[in-house]
Amino acid sequence: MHATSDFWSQIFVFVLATFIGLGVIRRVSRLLHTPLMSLTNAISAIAVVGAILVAGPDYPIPIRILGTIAVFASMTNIVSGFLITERMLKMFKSEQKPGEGKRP
Amino acid sequence: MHATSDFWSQIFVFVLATFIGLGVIRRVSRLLHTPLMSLTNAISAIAVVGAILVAGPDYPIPIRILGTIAVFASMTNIVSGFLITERMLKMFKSEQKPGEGKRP
Amino acid sequence: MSYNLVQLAYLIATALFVFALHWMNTPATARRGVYAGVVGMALAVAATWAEPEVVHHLWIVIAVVLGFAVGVPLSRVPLTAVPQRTALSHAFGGLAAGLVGTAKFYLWSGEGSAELTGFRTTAIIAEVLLGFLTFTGSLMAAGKLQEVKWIPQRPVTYPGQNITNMGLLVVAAALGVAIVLDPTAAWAPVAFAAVMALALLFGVLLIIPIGGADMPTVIAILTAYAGLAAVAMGFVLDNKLLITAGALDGSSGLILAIIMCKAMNRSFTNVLFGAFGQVQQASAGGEAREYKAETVEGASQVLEQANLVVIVPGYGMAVAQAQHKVRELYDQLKKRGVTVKFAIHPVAGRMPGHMNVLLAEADIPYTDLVEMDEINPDMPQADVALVVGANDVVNPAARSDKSSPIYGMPIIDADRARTVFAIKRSKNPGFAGIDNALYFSDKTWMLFGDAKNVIGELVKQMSGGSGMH
Amino acid sequence: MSYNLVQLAYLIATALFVFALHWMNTPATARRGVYAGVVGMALAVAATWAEPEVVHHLWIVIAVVLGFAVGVPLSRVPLTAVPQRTALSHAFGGLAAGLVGTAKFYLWSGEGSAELTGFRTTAIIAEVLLGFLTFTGSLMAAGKLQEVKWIPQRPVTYPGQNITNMGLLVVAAALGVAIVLDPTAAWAPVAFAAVMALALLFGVLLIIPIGGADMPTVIAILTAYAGLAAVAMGFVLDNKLLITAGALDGSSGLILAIIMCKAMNRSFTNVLFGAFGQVQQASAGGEAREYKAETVEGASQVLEQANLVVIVPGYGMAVAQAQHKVRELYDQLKKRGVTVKFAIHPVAGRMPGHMNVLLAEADIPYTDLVEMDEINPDMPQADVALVVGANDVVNPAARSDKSSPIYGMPIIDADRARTVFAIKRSKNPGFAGIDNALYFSDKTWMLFGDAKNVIGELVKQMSGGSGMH
Ligand SMILES: NC(=O)c1ccc[n+]([C@@H]2O[C@H](COP(=O)([O-])OP(=O)(O)OC[C@H]3O[C@@H](n4cnc5c(N)ncnc54)[C@H](OP(=O)(O)O)[C@@H]3O)[C@@H](O)[C@H]2O)c1
Ligand SMILES: NC(=O)c1ccc[n+]([C@@H]2O[C@H](COP(=O)([O-])OP(=O)(O)OC[C@H]3O[C@@H](n4cnc5c(N)ncnc54)[C@H](OP(=O)(O)O)[C@@H]3O)[C@@H](O)[C@H]2O)c1
Repeated sequence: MHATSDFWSQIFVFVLATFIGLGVIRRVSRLLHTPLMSLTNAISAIAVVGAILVAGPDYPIPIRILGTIAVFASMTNIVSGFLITERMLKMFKSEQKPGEGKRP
Repeated sequence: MHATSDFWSQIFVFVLATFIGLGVIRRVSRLLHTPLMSLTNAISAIAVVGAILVAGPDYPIPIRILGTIAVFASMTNIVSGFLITERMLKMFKSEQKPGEGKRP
Repeated sequence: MSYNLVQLAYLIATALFVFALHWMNTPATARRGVYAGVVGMALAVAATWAEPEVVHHLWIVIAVVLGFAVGVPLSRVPLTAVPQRTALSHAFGGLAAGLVGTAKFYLWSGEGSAELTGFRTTAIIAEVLLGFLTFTGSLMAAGKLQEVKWIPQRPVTYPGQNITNMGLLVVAAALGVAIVLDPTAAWAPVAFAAVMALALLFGVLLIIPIGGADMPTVIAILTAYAGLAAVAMGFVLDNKLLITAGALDGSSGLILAIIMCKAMNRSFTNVLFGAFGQVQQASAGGEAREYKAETVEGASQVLEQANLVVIVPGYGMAVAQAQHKVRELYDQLKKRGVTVKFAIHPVAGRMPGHMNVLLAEADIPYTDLVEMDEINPDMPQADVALVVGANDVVNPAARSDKSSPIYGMPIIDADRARTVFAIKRSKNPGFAGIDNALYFSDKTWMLFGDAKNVIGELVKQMSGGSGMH
Repeated sequence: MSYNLVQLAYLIATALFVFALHWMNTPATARRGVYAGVVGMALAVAATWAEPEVVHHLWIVIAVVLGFAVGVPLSRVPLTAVPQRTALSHAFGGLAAGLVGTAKFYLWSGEGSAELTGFRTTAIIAEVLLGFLTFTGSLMAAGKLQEVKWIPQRPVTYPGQNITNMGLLVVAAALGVAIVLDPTAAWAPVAFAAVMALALLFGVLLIIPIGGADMPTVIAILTAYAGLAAVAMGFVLDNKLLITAGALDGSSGLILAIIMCKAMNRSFTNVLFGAFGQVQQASAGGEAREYKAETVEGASQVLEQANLVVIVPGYGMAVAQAQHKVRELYDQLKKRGVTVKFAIHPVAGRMPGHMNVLLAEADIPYTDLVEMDEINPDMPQADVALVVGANDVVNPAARSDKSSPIYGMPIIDADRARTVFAIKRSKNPGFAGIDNALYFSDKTWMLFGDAKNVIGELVKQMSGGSGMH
């Protein structure tokens, strides 16, 4: 029962999050689709959370090795993802004041 | 623990739903703010679900009376809310084909 | 298994509700939105009713039937009564939430059961507080809007009012905390009853100091409360559908309230505690300056000559129920090849979208209803601005006069049109209770009288006129 | 209690991620979005790391340090390599998801524990399948984009290919079901290993038949897979942050893929199973019609006389790295009071937003980058359309020629400008591998050569010219 109740909370969270995702992404400026790709890239590296929970606890060595590799992989994505996004966005300049720079 | 885990699922659902609400409502056409009020009105009558779960089971009479009144109250909102929204929306006509009728 | 089926139904209902609101973003899809809402609601009710623990059906059936019996007539009210109806149904909503919360509490505390976890109890208290204050508060609001005699229209204020109200709330909260700490104590049921009473009382006191014309904003805020009550119920029953639907309504109320406050250039606190309506007395009788009245004949000629006529409807059009006459005028002018646009101010009238619904009722295509920000740039090209019972929303003081209570509120620039005709019955001010410089400008001509009659006259003139040549 | 703190941190991180993506809706707020993302991520990592059960820190520290060591250089790649980088990091993401899933499975099945509920096991299988196929698939994609020699650029197809792939998938799924039914069986670990192997293999086979130029779309789809893998992990670990973040990425990948397919007027299935790239050989050498070449001198004169010049950049500009020269040209023309706009096609180049980033790199204000739908109405007013290494996105066949493989794909109406200058190196076709009628129209003049050189010449001409008078 606990499992099922959990299960449905998770489904709800998933569905709602998807709604948000679709709503938000559809409104991302076309100018920024390349940075968007690298940003979502970094965010999806949230898998690091799971990785830490496998690498950290007192589990058999082989398990922890898998986890550690996963931490490394995710960490790489986090670092490179955010850095390159920032790098690309720095390049976008408008002649107007940033405030007005709205071109959906 | 179960309680807390439930608790947090519920908080997540609440926060995500609020995000969706803010995103969606902000984009409702100003033309339709009056119908919007009556529609949300009908939707918030979802409380009927809770009311049924109090009026229906084998509970002491006084409890069930409270529930029944609640069912009646919510039912009124559902019926009048949807009907009046529909009635108002029927009045909105465009000279273009509906398809084009987009004026955010 | 049945549990899973119910959850699935709830999930689908949730999605349908989201779509329902999403489809309201354009009139083209709005009706689909209503249907989505209906289906979602039907699904939710069916799924819940089918729950095994629901064994007694008779009472529910009766309640449902009664619900239809009351709901159907309630949906037939004239459009001018829509704000009251909304307030009334908030009252019902609050009541339902409050009752369910109460029932659950006495049920569980009766069993002295472990069901009353700290979290659950907190949620119940919140549900009951929000529910019952929404109940009485909305009733008061409905009364004020309906202008029921024994509910004072004017804001009732007395020194230390806000302190008293806050005090009440604090007491209620304190009691609530006590109950949460020991929900099965002997005194808990009594304390709970006290909380209910305080909530009911607080709802009344919250509304009393607010002027009748501020009710629309209050109603929006009450929508938010009703939504939150549903959320709380969702927490109590661990029901995600309730939580989501409640959150959707909550945000809707919040956003509408914000829009209204922005458009009135006022803050929440100012609306809730400012007793704005007072201003109405304060500066009601501003020294009467010179009005230039115009005859219907003259006006109709000018209108016929015009290329672009912008009609600015306001609360007065609603009061006079003049929208159908306006439609006739619109037709007459169109016949003469005059371009006619309607300039819709976000808070024209007494509820958001008020003017749109009225004009839609009169079959005016919504493609001719232009929002303030879109029409203002074109105002200088307008040959005539015809102000139909609008006042504050065309008051230039909002742009210029720092001392004015509506200073900073965005307005429709009727004063930038070449000629202005203003229809109103008297020299009385509008909702904000202040004089309107527009009426005294030399390009403005007043057409005194009830909007419906005046426009009727105009139409007669024109149809007569068009009959001749 | 600590549990609550962690959950709170996760909740805040979730909100921050939503805002991060929300703020990407305009360049003005986009960078704030990145910071929000960083903070959210830091919060999530810190909260998790602080969990009591995390007792071994050394390895994690090392992994993190290595992550920085590899991540920083990876973020310095030239902009033309961005697609590869994205693919590569999808590979990492998929790997991480796959490994965590594997670890969890062997951990729990080792304990023969009740943790492996049907739901959990299903989620693990999904996670591992998606994770590992994303891993190899993305590696293949990265290889094709990087044009690694031992990975065939051209789509590799053989009869019954799709059947084989589907077959593999079915087998994997069947094994998965078996495992779900009896997760602690003796054979389960073996079966699980088989599933992993099949997933890895499937990833390769999935990409092989897809042409190198279709990779951007594939990458978007792989984003969606990576997101779903994270969601599955969230289900396994009952972690709502993972579920939300995963869902956000999933929808992002989905929407980008849809946009690209729409803009290429192709369907998902066509991209995934159509082996589109083949067309490249098919009609590569269309019978060569008459090109009219123009000299740099002539072109520069015409450009100087123009009032409105619309530059249409394409993949060629990226290949030639010509954006900085383009910037100089832009300055030269501006100096002469010529209005210069850039017409950006949604799929110009090889990834969404490709042209925007390149031009932004060259400091061209994004306010001069105009989207296809906005610029097309103005094209007839353009005196010159300067096509810089664009081909398919300006191919009129998409409008007129029903037989053309790109028929129906929306294009930039360069052919409606008064004069067209087209810069390309040869008579070879573009990505779609078809001839372009635009080049043969009598208003079009070719400037053959590498975009960077040609534009460099133009600039020299002008600066020289401007030097004289
Ligand atoms: N829309 C909302 O959501 C909302 C919410 C809260 C507050 N408000 C406030 O309500 C006001 C709305 O502005 P408004 O310009 O639409 O209305 P208004 O400022 O209240 O003015 C209404 C005008 O109509 C005239 N009038 C009344 N009955 C009439 C009749 N039968 N025939 C002809 N004229 C008639 C009145 O003058 P006479 O009495 O001389 O005829 C008055 O000048 C704003 O101040 C706004 O802030 C709106
Ligand atoms: N953007 C995306 O997300 C995306 C994704 C998948 C597919 N695609 C596809 O990619 C294509 C993009 O269209 P496009 O017009 O941008 O590019 P294109 O159609 O691929 O044409 C590129 C042109 O640039 C020329 N070129 C190449 N290198 C050059 C150089 N160094 N100097 C000058 N010219 C050079 C080529 O001609 P020469 O070889 O004769 O020089 C070719 O005509 C579309 O078909 C689109 O469907 C785009």
